[in-house]
Amino acid sequence: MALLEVTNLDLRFGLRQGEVRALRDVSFTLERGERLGIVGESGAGKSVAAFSLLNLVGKPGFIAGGSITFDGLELNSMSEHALRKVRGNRISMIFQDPMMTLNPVLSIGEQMVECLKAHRRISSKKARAIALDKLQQVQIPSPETRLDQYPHELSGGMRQRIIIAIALLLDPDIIIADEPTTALDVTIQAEIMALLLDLCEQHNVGLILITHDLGVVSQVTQRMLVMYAGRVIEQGLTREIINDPQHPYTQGLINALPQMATPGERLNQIRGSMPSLSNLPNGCAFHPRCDFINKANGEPRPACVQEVPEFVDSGNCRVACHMVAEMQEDRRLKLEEIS
Amino acid sequence: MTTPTVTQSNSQTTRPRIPSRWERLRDSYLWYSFKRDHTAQLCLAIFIGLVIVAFASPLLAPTDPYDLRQIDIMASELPPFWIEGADERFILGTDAQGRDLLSIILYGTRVSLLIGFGAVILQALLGITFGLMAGYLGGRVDALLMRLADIQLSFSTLMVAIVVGAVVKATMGGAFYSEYAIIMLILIIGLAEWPQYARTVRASVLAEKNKEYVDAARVMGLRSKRIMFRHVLPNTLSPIFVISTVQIANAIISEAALSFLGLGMPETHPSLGSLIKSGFDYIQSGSWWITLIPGAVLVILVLSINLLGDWLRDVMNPRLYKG
Amino acid sequence: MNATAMDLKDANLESVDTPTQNEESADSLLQIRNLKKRFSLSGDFLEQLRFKGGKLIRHREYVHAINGVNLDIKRGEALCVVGESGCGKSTVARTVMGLLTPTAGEISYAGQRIDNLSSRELLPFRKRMQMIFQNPYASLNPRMTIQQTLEEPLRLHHPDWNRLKVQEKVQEVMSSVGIDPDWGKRFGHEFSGGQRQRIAIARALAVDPEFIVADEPISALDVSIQAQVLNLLMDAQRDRNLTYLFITHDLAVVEHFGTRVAVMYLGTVCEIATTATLFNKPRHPYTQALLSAIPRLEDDRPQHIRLKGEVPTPVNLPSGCVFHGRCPYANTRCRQEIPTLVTQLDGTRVACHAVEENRL
Amino acid sequence: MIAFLIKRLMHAILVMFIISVLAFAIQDNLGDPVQQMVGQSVPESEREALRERLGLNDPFLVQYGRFALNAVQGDFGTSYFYREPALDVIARHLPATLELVFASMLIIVLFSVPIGVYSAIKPRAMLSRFFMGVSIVGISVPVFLTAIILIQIFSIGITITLFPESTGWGSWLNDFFSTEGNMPSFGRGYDLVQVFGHWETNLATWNGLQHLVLPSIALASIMLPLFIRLIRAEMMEVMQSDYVKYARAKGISMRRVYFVHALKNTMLPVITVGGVQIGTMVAYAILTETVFQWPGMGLMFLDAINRADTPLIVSYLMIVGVIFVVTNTIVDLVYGLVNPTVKLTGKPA
Repeated sequence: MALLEVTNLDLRFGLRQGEVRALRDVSFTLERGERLGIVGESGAGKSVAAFSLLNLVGKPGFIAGGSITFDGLELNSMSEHALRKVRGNRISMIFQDPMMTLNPVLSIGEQMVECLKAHRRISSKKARAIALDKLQQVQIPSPETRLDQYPHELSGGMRQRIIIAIALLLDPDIIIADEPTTALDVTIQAEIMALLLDLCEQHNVGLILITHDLGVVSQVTQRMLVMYAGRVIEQGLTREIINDPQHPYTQGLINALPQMATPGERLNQIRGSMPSLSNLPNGCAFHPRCDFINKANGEPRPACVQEVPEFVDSGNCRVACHMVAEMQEDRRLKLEEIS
Repeated sequence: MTTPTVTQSNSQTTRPRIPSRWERLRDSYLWYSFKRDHTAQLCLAIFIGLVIVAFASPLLAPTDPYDLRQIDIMASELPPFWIEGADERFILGTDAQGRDLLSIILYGTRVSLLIGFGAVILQALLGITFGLMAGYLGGRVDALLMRLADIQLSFSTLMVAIVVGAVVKATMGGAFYSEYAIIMLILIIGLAEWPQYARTVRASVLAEKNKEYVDAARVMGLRSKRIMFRHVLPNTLSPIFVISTVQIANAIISEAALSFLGLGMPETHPSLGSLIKSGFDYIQSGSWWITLIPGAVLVILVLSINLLGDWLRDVMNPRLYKG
Repeated sequence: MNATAMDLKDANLESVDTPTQNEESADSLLQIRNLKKRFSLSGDFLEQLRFKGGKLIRHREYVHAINGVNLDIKRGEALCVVGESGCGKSTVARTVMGLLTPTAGEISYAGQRIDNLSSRELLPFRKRMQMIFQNPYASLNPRMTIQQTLEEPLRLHHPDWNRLKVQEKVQEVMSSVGIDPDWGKRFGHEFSGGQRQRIAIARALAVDPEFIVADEPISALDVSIQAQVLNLLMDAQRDRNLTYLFITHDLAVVEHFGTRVAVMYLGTVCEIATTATLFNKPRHPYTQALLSAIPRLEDDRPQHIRLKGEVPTPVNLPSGCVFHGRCPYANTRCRQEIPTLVTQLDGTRVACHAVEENRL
Repeated sequence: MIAFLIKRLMHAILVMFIISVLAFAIQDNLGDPVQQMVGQSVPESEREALRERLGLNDPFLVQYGRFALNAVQGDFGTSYFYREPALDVIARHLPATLELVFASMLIIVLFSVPIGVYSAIKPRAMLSRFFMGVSIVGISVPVFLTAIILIQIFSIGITITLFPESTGWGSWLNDFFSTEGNMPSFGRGYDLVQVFGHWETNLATWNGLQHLVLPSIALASIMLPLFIRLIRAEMMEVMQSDYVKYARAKGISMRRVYFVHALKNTMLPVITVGGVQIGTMVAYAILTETVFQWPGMGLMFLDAINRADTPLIVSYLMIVGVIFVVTNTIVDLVYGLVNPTVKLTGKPA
């Protein structure tokens, strides 16, 4: 039994215009100490997926179905009070923008100590000592003075280090990191990512990394999910997916990276843009943009237009696409041609 | 979050239909939310109803309260129809001078509305001009205008209006003041409340000025006057629109307050405020209707405007009075 | 052709003050000489007052956004300026376009100084230089239709054109960026981010410019859309023979798109090289760190060069080399003396004492 | 800190300068002091001599300088009506107004924070909707009308005969909705306690407190809904912020999220707006005092206007100016203390 098991998660937003389904049939697992990447473009539902694990999606969002099992606990049906004992304690989070995450009117120390005191019966003095130790672990220069500083006195990179320190305060089982480095500069990004990776390995903490950056995912995670329009469309070992993506969308995403093309030449682009969740096409949500169906014979398959694809094993990944068999056939033919 | 975007696929085959202005309004969120919000509909109906009735008061009112010949002093302080001792000629009773309360309320509402609208137009003219100047020119003009506005606001607009009203009345004499009371009140309330507009306009000009479409217009080589009026001003309209509703309500209340203090409309040409004031003297003798019925009309008028303003603010969602 | 090129070269030689700036030759379209820009942080007089040592003094603080930048952009190339936030790359772009007035220095376009022109004198240059902005959601006026947005520059710069001709041009430019001209009556908010950026590009292309400043044009877009827009920019460059000044923080894009790269740090250029050279053989320690920090698909573990500390604020600039606080090779000279750009054998220009002294 | 105070001082001097110029201009234009002093019968030549002696023929600036110099020394002239120094008259009326304003500020603070916070946390609850409905009505009823309604209900009393008196429940309902009306609604009452000097207080006796009830409720009636709505709006915005979401993700109790993380950030803009509203309170105090014949500064000011008592008008304006400047400075100081991102030396955000 995996440490975290999400099955058929269904999340909706009750908007004035009607219900919008932000997540459909999202299922994945996470083993103890494993690092999982969730990749997708904006609007794919990857952040919502992360927040829904701890039931932190604000109104009008609500979980309409599915289950989230964490170490034998059913998080989905838990009371808010019981869930609070998991939040920040056994599963902690790192948010995207360190400039907005820390409360501007509370000192760093206060924000760290309150977290410890919420979960442990502990003296303020002891809590401060633990906080100091964690600040040292995240390699913040002069940690003692930081405790009494306010967030606005620190740079973005420093704040994200503090947020990592808070995430580690109670030695959690899982850290959910939602685009933890997107708001930071390139050189700081690399440092923060390396730090997070080191600490996760050192303490055997599981990591769910939400990101749009395939490079980051490939460097940090062992397994990954690719999301598109609220669904998982491909999942498997990171290395396998990066090297040999099966879903046409994943292929397009990887091929669109500038480093996949010869400098100066045109990039391999995907046509069109992601549909809005309130107005999804029937069948496979990707079919209007899918190059493979059009390459086949101009007209998309009836299955692609009508039915939502089921997951099938393909190569070393699991992929939700009607065309997998054809694509593999196609590829085999090409390989034969070459050889 | 879910703006419908134009999909490009198949755009060659199906010619897109261009929606007309009316269709745009019909499809707009404004219209959509108005259709669903019964409070807003009711308030708009009440407001428009009151405006029409008030401005048609010479046609609708049973008597002309300004005409002294029609007033019978013997018929003073008659109660409204549902109370014993009422006279059927006067549905809502009469005031202390024997004027028909219904007629005088209709005329009074007209006066209140006239001053409210007039004052807001004046405020808007002053406030938008100064706000645009401050926001767009920046520097010393901005510092000077905004410091002035801040000082005036910290004294509260009503305080300024009372002081100015008092001083003007004292210098010009009561008779002169009464004669030109409507114009005086428009001027006083207009001058007292322009900073609200100026601050709102300045804040949204500053917000818009930093957006990239303004930079794009500058890069294009457009002159700053054109950028100001063609690009920036249209985008500051929705907050102006929203505060205008609030300001009309405020202006009507301010007028009522000034009249109540005796710095507004004279009792011969009363507004709702002066009606309440004149009735207040008789409340201890049990004639509550002279003061409370005009009061109720005032509250209904202001409340419907305020609710409309609330609804507009929710729909247009501009960040007011900030930054 | 040759003769005029020679003349221009002579003219340039005269206007250049320091010998290190001579390398750039006559084919440069845009020249930036010793450009400086600072912003005041201190507000008005009352806010500048400080109480120090028992005396009331006037204290002014500045953000030193750019400190003496020299760049030459050659006709037909795509010069990429990369750097982290606060390094002044956007300020360079905005100063070139006249959105900001430089504190010091000169900018010349095709041999003529443009930084001191009035807006009326600048008008003919506006037609030749255009700009694309970062945020596609803010760069279109929400109250104007696409048609109106695209017509505006045409009407301004071609007052002699009739309605029909303007409309034809709008249609042409819309098709060229892949937007159906029939959508012209729509407003900006009815389009997706990628489509909006296309429209913004169309607006820049409408007046047939020869030089385009693109300030992070794809960083607000999704990966799959980034490729579309980047392709569009490259197509436009090929078809219209455009010159780009391309501002970005994304080195992967630079490697693909740029002819030459200038790396900026804290308001100064620390290295300029052709793209291939820079990516094969980064010289400046900062460039090396920056390159190693790009997350790549290939390798498993990040083997990046770790820099000490954080980027200092441009308010109180470090003495000497601005990078010395984070540089692993810094010595006393680096802390005291500001390095200048020195040309290497392969034409790369690096501002680093360590490179100069062959310590690196 | 010192620089902040110096800055505030310069600001205050600027404000007081503007007010004093205005006030002086009023004094200069309102009525003829010579006429006030000597009456109609004195010949023109003597009046002229008196004018010359009083310096009324000096240039405007010289006269203003004299006026300002006297004002700084606390001499605002002598009230025509009371025939005593204007400042003394004001000092006698000031406590009444201050007590009224403080009583209603107490009501506002005590009610606006819990109600505003509650309706922000539970925006859909029936009770919050009720509060929001009442508050928009409250904003729409002018202060003087609230005061009149309060007088009608609690001082005069209302007799309801809507339900059939013959039936038991009818008479019970009639009694229930009818009010006796024994609350005092006129002045400050009879047994005021003298604290020191001119300071007489309402707060020491039951009768005094009773007199304070209706006026302070009336004065609070327009500000209270304003603050409830402001606190609610700010709080709801803060609740949407990342740091509140993050605080929840840390697993700390909701009570702490609401009252430590959210409320502290909510109160920052409320403090700023509150500072501005103190001016409005003084203006509304004039209205309230008029209705209840409360012998405070507002009523005194109105009487002074009706009697063309220029020195009193002028000194009222100057004193109100001082009050505004002082309260605004205090508000800025409090804001700086609550908000760590504002250093009092720098520019206030």
